[in-house]
Amino acid sequence: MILFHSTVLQRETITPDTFSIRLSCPKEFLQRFNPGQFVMVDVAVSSHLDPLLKRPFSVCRLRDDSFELLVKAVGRGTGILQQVAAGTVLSVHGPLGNGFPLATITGKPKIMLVAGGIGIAPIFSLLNGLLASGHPPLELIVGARTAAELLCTDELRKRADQEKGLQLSIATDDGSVGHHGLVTELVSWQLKSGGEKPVICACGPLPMLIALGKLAAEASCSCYLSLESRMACGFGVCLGCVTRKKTGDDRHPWVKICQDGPVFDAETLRLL
Amino acid sequence: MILFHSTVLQRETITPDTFSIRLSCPKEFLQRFNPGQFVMVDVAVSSHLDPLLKRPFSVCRLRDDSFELLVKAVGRGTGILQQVAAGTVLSVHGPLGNGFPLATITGKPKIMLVAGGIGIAPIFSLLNGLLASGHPPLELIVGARTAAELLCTDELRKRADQEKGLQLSIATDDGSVGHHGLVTELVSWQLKSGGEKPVICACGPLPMLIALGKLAAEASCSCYLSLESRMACGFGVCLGCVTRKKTGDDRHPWVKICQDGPVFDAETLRLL
Amino acid sequence: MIDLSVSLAPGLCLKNPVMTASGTFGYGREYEPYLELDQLGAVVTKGLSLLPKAGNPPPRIMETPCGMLNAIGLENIGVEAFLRDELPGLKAAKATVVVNFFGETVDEYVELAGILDREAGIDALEINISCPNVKAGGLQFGTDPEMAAGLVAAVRRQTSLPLITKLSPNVTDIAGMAVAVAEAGSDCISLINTLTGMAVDLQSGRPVLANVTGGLSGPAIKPVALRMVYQVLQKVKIPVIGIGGITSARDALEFLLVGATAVQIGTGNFVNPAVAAEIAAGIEAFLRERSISRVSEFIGSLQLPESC
Amino acid sequence: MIDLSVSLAPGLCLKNPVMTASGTFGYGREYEPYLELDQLGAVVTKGLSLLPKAGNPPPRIMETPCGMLNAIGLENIGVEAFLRDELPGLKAAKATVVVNFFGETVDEYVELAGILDREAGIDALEINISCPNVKAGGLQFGTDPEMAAGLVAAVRRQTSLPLITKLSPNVTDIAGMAVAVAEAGSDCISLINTLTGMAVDLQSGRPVLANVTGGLSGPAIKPVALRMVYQVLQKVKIPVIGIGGITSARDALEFLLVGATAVQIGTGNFVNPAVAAEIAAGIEAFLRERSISRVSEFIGSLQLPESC
Ligand SMILES: Cc1cc2nc3c(=O)[nH]c(=O)nc-3n(C[C@H](O)[C@H](O)[C@H](O)COP(=O)(O)OP(=O)(O)OC[C@H]3O[C@@H](n4cnc5c(N)ncnc54)[C@H](O)[C@@H]3O)c2cc1C
Ligand SMILES: Cc1cc2nc3c(=O)[nH]c(=O)nc-3n(C[C@H](O)[C@H](O)[C@H](O)COP(=O)(O)OP(=O)(O)OC[C@H]3O[C@@H](n4cnc5c(N)ncnc54)[C@H](O)[C@@H]3O)c2cc1C
Ligand SMILES: Cc1cc2nc3c(=O)[nH]c(=O)nc-3n(C[C@H](O)[C@H](O)[C@H](O)COP(=O)(O)O)c2cc1C
Ligand SMILES: Cc1cc2nc3c(=O)[nH]c(=O)nc-3n(C[C@H](O)[C@H](O)[C@H](O)COP(=O)(O)O)c2cc1C
Ligand code: FES
Ligand code: FES
Repeated sequence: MILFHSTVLQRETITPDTFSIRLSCPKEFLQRFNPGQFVMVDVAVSSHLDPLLKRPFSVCRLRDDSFELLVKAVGRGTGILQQVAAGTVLSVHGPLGNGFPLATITGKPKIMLVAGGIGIAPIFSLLNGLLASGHPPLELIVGARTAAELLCTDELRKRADQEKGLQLSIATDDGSVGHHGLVTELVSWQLKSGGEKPVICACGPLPMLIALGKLAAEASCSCYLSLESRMACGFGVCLGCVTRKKTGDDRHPWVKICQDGPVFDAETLRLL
Repeated sequence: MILFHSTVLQRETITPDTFSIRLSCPKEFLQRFNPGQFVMVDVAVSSHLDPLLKRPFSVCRLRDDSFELLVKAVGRGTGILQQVAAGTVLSVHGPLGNGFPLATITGKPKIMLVAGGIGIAPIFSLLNGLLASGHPPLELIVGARTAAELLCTDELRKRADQEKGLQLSIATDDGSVGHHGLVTELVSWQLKSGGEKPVICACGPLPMLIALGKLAAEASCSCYLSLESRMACGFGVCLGCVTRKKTGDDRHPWVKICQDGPVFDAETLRLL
Repeated sequence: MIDLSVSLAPGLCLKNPVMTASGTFGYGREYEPYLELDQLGAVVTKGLSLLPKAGNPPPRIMETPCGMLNAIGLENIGVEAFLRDELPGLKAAKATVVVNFFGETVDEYVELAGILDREAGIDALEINISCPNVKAGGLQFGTDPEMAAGLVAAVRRQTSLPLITKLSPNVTDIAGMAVAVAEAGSDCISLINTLTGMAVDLQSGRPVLANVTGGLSGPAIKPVALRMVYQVLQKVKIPVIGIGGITSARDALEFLLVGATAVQIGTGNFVNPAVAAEIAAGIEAFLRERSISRVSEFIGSLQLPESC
Repeated sequence: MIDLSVSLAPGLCLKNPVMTASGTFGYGREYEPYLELDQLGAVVTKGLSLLPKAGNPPPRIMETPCGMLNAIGLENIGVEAFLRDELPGLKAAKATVVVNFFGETVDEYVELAGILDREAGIDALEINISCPNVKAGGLQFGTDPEMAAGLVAAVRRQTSLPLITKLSPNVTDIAGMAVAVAEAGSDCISLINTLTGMAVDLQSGRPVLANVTGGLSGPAIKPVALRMVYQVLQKVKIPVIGIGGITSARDALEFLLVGATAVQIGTGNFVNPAVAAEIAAGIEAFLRERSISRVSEFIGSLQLPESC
């Protein structure tokens, strides 16, 4: 994890409330990066002291001398980023957290990647990581509330067309594209359809992750979930981002999402 | 005084630490404006809550649908303005304060305008106001620490060349241009040189204004000074910007710079 | 139509819960270029004393992170000038008028309350107890529950106007202060006044404020204000007015959610002189979106975790 | 060379006045990727208790205007794990180590002080008195001068290590608290701990923090912290450590100007993990620019207006 000043190289609107942002970084950052890791980004440009805290974002894609975030504008910090001009310099801290356990995952006979909404960001970086190295068959299931909110689907479709071992399924809550319903329904059907037991890697809204954890447990699949939490530090020192682990005792009940995660084996957590 | 959202139309660097900024405004603003008045400008762009308070700036020049400020970057707020991109929308409140008493001034046989450093801003708007209407002979005396910090001199020289009734003198602390010394020395000589008694209108650092007030009193000239103060509201409600008046009593010792000023007859104040 | 009205005391019903905070709204009419005074729940005047007061020498204000310090020192035109020069205009504008006032002794408070009580067009009194009691050696009325209760009781006897007591946050036990003034007969409690703070100037090596310390206000103090409103509401049954760092309808709604019957907008008025009216409109829009037909249904609807 | 060293107690000399604040710097070594621990005046550890403590359930933090609320609830690994797993690394890094600690009863504090006293490599203790005293019905040690003095005196008897007492700002009379703990034998006072605050979520209609209230820190509280340091220094002669909202060398210098012998950086470490070292360097640069050869000459050089 390194601290660096990063220049906003590009910002592109994707939907009215999502955008991508490309940030310069040192080579060292790219070398250290593991899919599923995140960065803390300063949103208090121009010496404003407010908003005070950096914001956590999963890295969506690496470039030669930069990386990309996919951001949904939900509040003040993300709203400021949505307006930020190319050339602006932001302070960045990362890569942070553990990322997905690549070695473990690629050892499985099949991988199922599941993304809900903006949760596509770390899944996209994981997909690229897997495609760049050898990988078992990949099942990619993405969902959103409606067609307009689906992110990166053009690109994902292109990948799925090019890459034999990659199959893409889409779900929307309103049925405007793909399956009319939840991604978890697609996952559930896949798991019940038999065949190789996949390892599941997922990111998305908490209810989706909880449901996936249950499905995986029932099907005895391994399942890695990328979690979110408000964060003050992002590197394990504020103790602000804890969640309950399954095997904890009264004196040690927590894991830290920023440091022990954000990716967890679903089995190790007590999410509800 | 009106509240409006204003678009930054242009920002131009003048010296490393001064810049001009052109801000859009409604017609009503231009109609109401009186030279010497100021605006309060929000520097907390992009929904930042910090810096919290608007900043006061004299209007330097009116345009067709906009006005210009001349700003010296001295701290956080002015530093943010120095970076602001064209197209940014800022909240503006104005025109505020009294401005120079044009009718009184133009009734005098001679007008002496004195500006120190960034104090040129309201003096420039007063000059333009006077040139646009009828006016007695004008003496313009501007000063700065060094040649590089003299503001608007090219433009002022051009005006002085074009306009018969306008004479320009320059002073720099280091003698790099014009008189080697203080503007107050030039003023003092002029006052001693006899001739018509001028009315003095001045803006600049407080020590300069205090000295001018004394010179004017000695020479029995009227003298109008544009003062500064930290301001929270700019329109008379916070009571944060008071200064002592000459004739005040223990229960009513103050005038408000934002509302009773920023331009005061030097005789009415107790500045030291 | 959404019913925004709230009742702060018998005989004190506001058309909406948005008031202005004393000392940040002048005597009221200064804001007429920006909003209609009768669109506000109430206008609270600059704190008045018996005689005009000069306040502290400048510098009096300083910006701080998300806030400001002020050491105005309670400068005001005095009750006589207020009644003569300001009150008629407020009445003409149909404003609901709350007069904030203070003294340096209990007697001064009582005398002032008596004068104000006789005056038509004043809808309520807000008693500022964050003032040094000169007879008690400069100790603030507002930091000692017994002193505060004594003061409120004395004023209470003097006036039948609805009485709001404004609490200082610079105390260990805000709920204890609230209980004391409620028992002494205050109809309503408003909080918070400013937190005492200080700023220094590295350049000059001096305090920024001539008075050395000043009162901190603005968004910076909102979390403290919310907490104190919450704590006070655990202990008293009378209505509470939330004050501190409100600059948006969302901020105001947070105080209402916690249980404040109304709010006061202070420093926010300086940054945007139209903000109080905008906040009233924003509260209405929020309730409409949620299909809540009366603001009183929303007030105090905070759901606490089970363990609390 | 500029002499940045300051003395906080007999036997506690820091190489510069920049310390880290408890609970914001982990156990110290987490920051080794960003700075050299021995470049800091001292590292103050997360508050330790006798046994490991789980703290509060999440959500535990919330950003506020220019600040943050935390309700971590004093989660820590316990003294045993600290001595075994963390202290050796801090010693190896040549850090000056201040251990922050707390208990729920005087006995717990005393027992812990005894354990820490026996350990080599600990340079000082910082006693956090902003904790509920379970025996006194949950009243905070830190809000009652007598309770605080009793606690400090009991701990003082147990250890010969330099003893810093960390004060809570949630009191009416901070100077009174300072006098009480100074008389009880504290070598030094640090302040301020967090101001109690609260945040609510309009969306859910609930408090943001599972614990409902939390501690406010960050730039928002700097004016309150500066004022309290100032007030305490009017009343006590022992060294004071300034804490609250420091994110730059200028902030730190403001506390030194007022008279703090050292400062602690808290929330600022989260935003920029290298900030403590940058502040130490910035203080040095400032003094060099002013041709001040010792930081001790600058400390307390505030010039007050004549009337004070
Ligand atoms: C490890 C990690 C990776 C993330 N990756 C991405 C990403 O790739 N793209 C992306 O758009 N977002 C991502 N997020 C979420 C992102 O951090 C938050 O949306 C952002 O911090 C909100 O900041 P704000 O100032 O706009 O919102 P605020 O104004 O602070 O809050 C607005 C709303 O957002 C909610 N919120 C705020 N912070 C969080 C949070 N950390 N987690 C969940 N809800 C929150 C609040 O409840 C509130 O409703 C990630 C979060 C984590 C922890
Ligand atoms: C009526 C009026 C008209 C003005 N016109 C102009 C103008 O045309 N052009 C221009 O560049 N400036 C003008 N100023 C000054 C300008 O308002 C301040 O420089 C500005 O507010 C500083 O903001 P900041 O955030 O950059 O500084 P801060 O970070 O707040 O402070 C930085 C430094 O500036 C000083 N300072 C801050 N505010 C003021 C103030 N109001 N007056 C004097 N010193 C201050 C502080 O002491 C400090 O040393 C005017 C001020 C007033 C009251
Ligand atoms: C400049 C200024 C002057 C004030 N004067 C008074 C006053 O005269 N009487 C009073 O009770 N409170 C006074 N206050 C306190 C405010 O009414 C309010 O309680 C405080 O500012 C917190 O609210 P805010 O954060 O919205 O500003 C004053 C505040 C400011 C900023
Ligand atoms: C997340 C967090 C945890 C803290 N934990 C402790 C603690 O364990 N013991 C303690 O004495 N103070 C603790 N504090 C208070 C800080 O040490 C410090 O006094 C306070 O944050 C004010 O400083 P700041 O504004 O620089 O953050 C904590 C503060 C924060 C933000
Ligand atoms: S965000 Fe600070 S410990 Fe995880
Ligand atoms: S700046 Fe508020 S009264 Fe002048």
